[in-house]
Amino acid sequence: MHIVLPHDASLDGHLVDGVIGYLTLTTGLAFLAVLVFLLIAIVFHRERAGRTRAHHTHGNRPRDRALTFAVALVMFVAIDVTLVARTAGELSGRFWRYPDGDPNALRVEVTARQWSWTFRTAGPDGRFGTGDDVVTLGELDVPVGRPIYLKLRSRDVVHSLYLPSFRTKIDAIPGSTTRLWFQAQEAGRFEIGCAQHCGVSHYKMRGLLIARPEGEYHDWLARAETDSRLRGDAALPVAGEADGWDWETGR
Amino acid sequence: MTAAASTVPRRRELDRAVGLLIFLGATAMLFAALLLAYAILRAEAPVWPPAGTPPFPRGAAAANTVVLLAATLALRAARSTDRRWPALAAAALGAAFLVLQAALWRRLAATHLGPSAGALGDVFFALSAFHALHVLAGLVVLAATRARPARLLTIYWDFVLIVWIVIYVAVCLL
Amino acid sequence: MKARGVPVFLMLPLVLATAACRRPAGAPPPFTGPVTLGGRAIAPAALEHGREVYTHYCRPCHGDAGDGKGTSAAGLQTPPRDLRLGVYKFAAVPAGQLPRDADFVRTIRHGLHGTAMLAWDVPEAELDDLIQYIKYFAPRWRTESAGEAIVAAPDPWGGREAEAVERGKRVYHGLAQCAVACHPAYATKAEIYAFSKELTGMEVRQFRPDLYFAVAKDSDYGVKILPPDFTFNELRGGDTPEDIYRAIAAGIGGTAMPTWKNVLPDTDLWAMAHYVRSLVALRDSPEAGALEQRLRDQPAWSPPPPPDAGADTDGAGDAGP
Amino acid sequence: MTATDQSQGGDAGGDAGGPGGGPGDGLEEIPPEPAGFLRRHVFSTDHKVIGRQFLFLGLSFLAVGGVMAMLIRWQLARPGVPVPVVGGLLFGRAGGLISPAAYTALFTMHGTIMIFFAVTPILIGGFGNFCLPLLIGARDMAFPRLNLASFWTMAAATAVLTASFFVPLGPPQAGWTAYATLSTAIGAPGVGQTLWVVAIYLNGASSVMGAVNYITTVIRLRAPGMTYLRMPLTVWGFFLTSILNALFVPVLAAAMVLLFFDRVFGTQFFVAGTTVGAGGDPILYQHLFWLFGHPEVYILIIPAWGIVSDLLSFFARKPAFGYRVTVAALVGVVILSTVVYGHHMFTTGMSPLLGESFMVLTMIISVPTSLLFLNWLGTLWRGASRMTTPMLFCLGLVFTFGVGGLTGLYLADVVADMYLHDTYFVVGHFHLIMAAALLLASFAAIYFWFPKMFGRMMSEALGKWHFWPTFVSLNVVFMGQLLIGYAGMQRRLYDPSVYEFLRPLLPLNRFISRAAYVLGASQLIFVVNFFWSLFRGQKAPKNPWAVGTLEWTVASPPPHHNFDRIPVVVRGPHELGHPAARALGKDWLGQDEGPVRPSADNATDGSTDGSPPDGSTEGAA
Repeated sequence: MHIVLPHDASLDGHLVDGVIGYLTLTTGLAFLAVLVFLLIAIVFHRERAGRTRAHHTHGNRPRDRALTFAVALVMFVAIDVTLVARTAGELSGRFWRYPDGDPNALRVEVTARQWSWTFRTAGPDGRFGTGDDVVTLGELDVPVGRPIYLKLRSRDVVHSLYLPSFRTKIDAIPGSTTRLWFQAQEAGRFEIGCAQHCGVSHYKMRGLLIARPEGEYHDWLARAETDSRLRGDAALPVAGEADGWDWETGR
Repeated sequence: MTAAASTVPRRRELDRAVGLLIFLGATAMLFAALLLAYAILRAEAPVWPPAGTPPFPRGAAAANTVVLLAATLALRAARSTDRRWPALAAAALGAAFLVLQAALWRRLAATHLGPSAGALGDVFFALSAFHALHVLAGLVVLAATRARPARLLTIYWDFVLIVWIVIYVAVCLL
Repeated sequence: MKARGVPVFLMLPLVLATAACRRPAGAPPPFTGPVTLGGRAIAPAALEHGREVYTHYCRPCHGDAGDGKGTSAAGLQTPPRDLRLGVYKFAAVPAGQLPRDADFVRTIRHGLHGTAMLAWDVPEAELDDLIQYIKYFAPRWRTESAGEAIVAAPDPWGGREAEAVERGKRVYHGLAQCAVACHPAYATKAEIYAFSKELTGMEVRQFRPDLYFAVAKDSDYGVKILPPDFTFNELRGGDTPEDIYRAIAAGIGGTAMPTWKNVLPDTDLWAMAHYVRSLVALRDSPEAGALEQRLRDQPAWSPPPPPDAGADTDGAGDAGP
Repeated sequence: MTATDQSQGGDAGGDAGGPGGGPGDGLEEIPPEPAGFLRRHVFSTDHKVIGRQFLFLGLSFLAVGGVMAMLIRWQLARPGVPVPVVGGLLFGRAGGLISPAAYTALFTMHGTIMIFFAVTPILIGGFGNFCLPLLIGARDMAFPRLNLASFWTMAAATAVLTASFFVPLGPPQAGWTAYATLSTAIGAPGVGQTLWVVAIYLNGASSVMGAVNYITTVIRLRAPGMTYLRMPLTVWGFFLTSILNALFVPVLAAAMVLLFFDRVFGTQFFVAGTTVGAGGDPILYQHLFWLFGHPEVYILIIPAWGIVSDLLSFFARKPAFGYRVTVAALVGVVILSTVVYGHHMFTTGMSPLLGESFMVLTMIISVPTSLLFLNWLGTLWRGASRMTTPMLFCLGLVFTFGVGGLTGLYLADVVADMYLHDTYFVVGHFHLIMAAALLLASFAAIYFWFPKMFGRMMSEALGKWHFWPTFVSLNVVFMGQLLIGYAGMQRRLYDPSVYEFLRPLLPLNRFISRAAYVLGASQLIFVVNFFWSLFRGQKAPKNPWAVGTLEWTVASPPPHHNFDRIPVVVRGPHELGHPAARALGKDWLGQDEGPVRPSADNATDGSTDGSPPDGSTEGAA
């Protein structure tokens, strides 16, 4: 059997893996302690010849209470508090620090619908809504080593863009815009899934993320831009209707 | 025996008062959640009422409020008298409230304020229709007691009135 | 306290009554009697079942009314088919005729590549009802029947694929003239001139300026349709040699792609299929870039002097002046 | 109100109150037993009959939901292969295989049925009804007719839900959470989803009626001397759960009302996207749903905690360790449970401040739960545990709840949740807590109270044969789901092999499915045991488990009016292994057992619960 995390191709995925590993270790140890305690209690403190009577205590003495609270508190500090501290740092430093002002970031408008993804990048001129926008269906092409900044909307129901190899996901919600950023650290083809139940063919809503080295990405972009222009993709309505996707302010 | 006979109904009355309070608490949570939904929708809307919404007929809704208030007062009066007519008046006023609400919905639907026409119409229709069901329930109980209202019914009726006033103020006035 | 249960029970019939009486706008009315579709009488129960299956799998894009304007359709890069037209792109019948049920099955089960028409797992047992319901949207099916199937002749090039590709390249550019106004060319101008002269005796003296790109063409669907660039786009109808043969032989319904069966001999159709397949294999590979580069960097070509110069120069295309 | 009508004819029962005085004194008439089959067994207002009705209803739906789980597992093990044996019957139109549409409906109905129509009726409806009056020394619920209405409202809800299987377009398919806009006309045009909304509303109405009744009963009808801190923890469980029910089920009802209006009247509260003119908000639905939905987790688990806390004490022959801390922990969980729901929505793009607040609050809830857990361990420590069937199930719960609770931390953490959210890890986690723990608690409760409910003992041997395969396969299934989720598999996939990175998981999925079949098959042992014991079981004595709570002071099954005399309670519920009882030749003291001389052993313990027999006469009024 093959139970491993999917291949990590991202800049920050190891942080997620780190948290998961840390949790597995700490909760595993805590549970092991509980298990040992439980087994001793079950095996040795059971009714049998020579042990017919339990120790009578209500566990209400200050000593009992202090012990219970102390153990609970130690567990809380050892696991929860350290975890929150670690997580809060990673969130504000990495995952929730969106590359709003980063000119180097590749911006992508994602439209989710039953049951496919549409990705629109600004094309060579870097501006959306112009004739060179590149629109792809079910395939997100990104350069390696640059922040990828997605904004998502949905046409119909709630979807969730899931990037297992990048350890992240974000819902696409009709009527509002959500966002996500990540960075590919290696070239390759990675799967995009839908994680939120979105109807009968939810499982079919698979996409492909193709990460290419910067040069190859450039060639691809030029080719795709031609294709999109010949096809007239710029005229396609996007999910946000008339108001456009606000890339200037936060959301 | 006489002492017992007088305390048992009193205890039952208390049981029921406790039960009613819990029930009203639950119902209050329901209306609070509905109003919360309204508050969130309103907070998210760029302008309120949404652009293109015709003005809300506050006067007609206010008139309905007065009718419901009158029904409540009549019911209170019925508690302090042996006569039947205040309770019957309360029932008639409550029924009138429902009829007037129905008329209001018709009028709103005709002026693009009905359900599915826009957010304001949606909110008013959902809240008032669900509230009307509670008025209807009060009327049914009043009918079931043959117009001899118990004290608890007046508490319920007060509650229904308060809910309506909150809805009226929150949706129609603010 | 029982009174508190009363509103609930009062609401119930009301609720059920109102719930049941909403029907999606534009959907066909309930079926009461059998309907003849494509010369076959379809029972109303089958059509009602087809409606259910359709609603589960097809409705988001094709819509309740079958008009291709479902909730999710807007902005799709290949717009969903308007099923009311009764025009279908991919079928093994001459383009423009009505498809056979097997064609519907193929499209539903395998999808149309590169579009939002995925390969749906509609159970085999439910497919027929679904297909009949889809036909119901188009009035054509009530008077016409499906066209004659185009049966693929056996591939004459078995074991000689390289030869087939070479022949296909010539047919594509020289005989079928695919790149004249629609598809991109994948050969130099000199090559095309030579192929054309060799196979038809005609001299191609002028090329469109964007010879190496496809040209969007009008279609019966109200949108312009861009013929695929085989080294870049996915082929909607599938990219096995058989799929490509079918698309060439039958044509693409409602578009500028004509039926080639009986226009060219099967050997040539198969050769083109192999050639296109070889181009598809280049997709996302360095060779595609190399080919593009070679075409971009080809020496400037001008047509050879008028025919009086010499009649038998069938040598390589780059034997320019 | 109507209980009075019944009680008017009763005799005053001159000596019913006993010596303690208080509200029960001389005033609780014994209501006459109704005559006629319908009045006695179908439309009875007797809490014991209603409890049994809820139990049977819940167990039937547990079976239905279980079969659905087996079908889901079949599809995951053998995608697209016709279901053997029952396939033709259930999925005839699709040629005996589970179509994507059927699969979607299956997991939707599995979740709906298990949560709203199996676990809720079994634990809260069944044991809540049966136990509450008996455990606090009351003759019936405060509002017997409301109780009747509660059951039949639930029955109506099940009828509406069942009806949804037979309407055009089939049963609802929006998942048990019915997220808008998938549950609005955009994603679910069929009547089935509307019926689902109605069924959930009715189910909620039933729960609120029950909650009103339970809370009033606990507040008003406790026997003389039954102070709040002498109530069995089971009663605390039902009491606190009822408070949560009364407060938060209405929030779900509000969501259902709005969803109903969206579906039927064309309003757009939750509708947005392309079709929207004004602004609806699908996230609003999620807020309302989880504002209810997270307390709902505790609504379901708190009675189980209460029952297990009591049962561990009973079978360890030892007072519940830290009774007051346990009660405080339960109350703490109840309070905290109302402010943590946002952790279900970390991936909806909520603001960072909100996200981190919900994360911290969620983490804080682990303090009371670990106190509760530690108290269980404290109860077992230095006990003299009797490994009866109910005890085995309780210990099983302690284990699975430990795993389930700890895996909750992964999902409470925003960073880990970004990867794990909506994967099978979530499924494994909540199945360990909601399915495994609740199932084990329900079985413990059934084995424990079966003698009192039906007057016959269940077979201990069969019970143990039931426990071991259940416990082992349960853990294999749900921990397997954790692993599958860790490897990245999303929830609710009809055919995971669509994704390349999930294809290597097929063998593990097959293995889990096999364990699930074992789990399903081992429930047949329970069915056999249940029905065999119902008719052929050994007659149960009054107090087969030798414990001191009030239900064991009356006959098995109890008479219609429960108590001939309303008992007077003099001590807490867990006086087991009591030194003072030694003189009486046993190791336990009943809650109403007359004055026992406080012994020196007891005093050294510093115990405050073994208060003097006539110390408290706190009235319920």
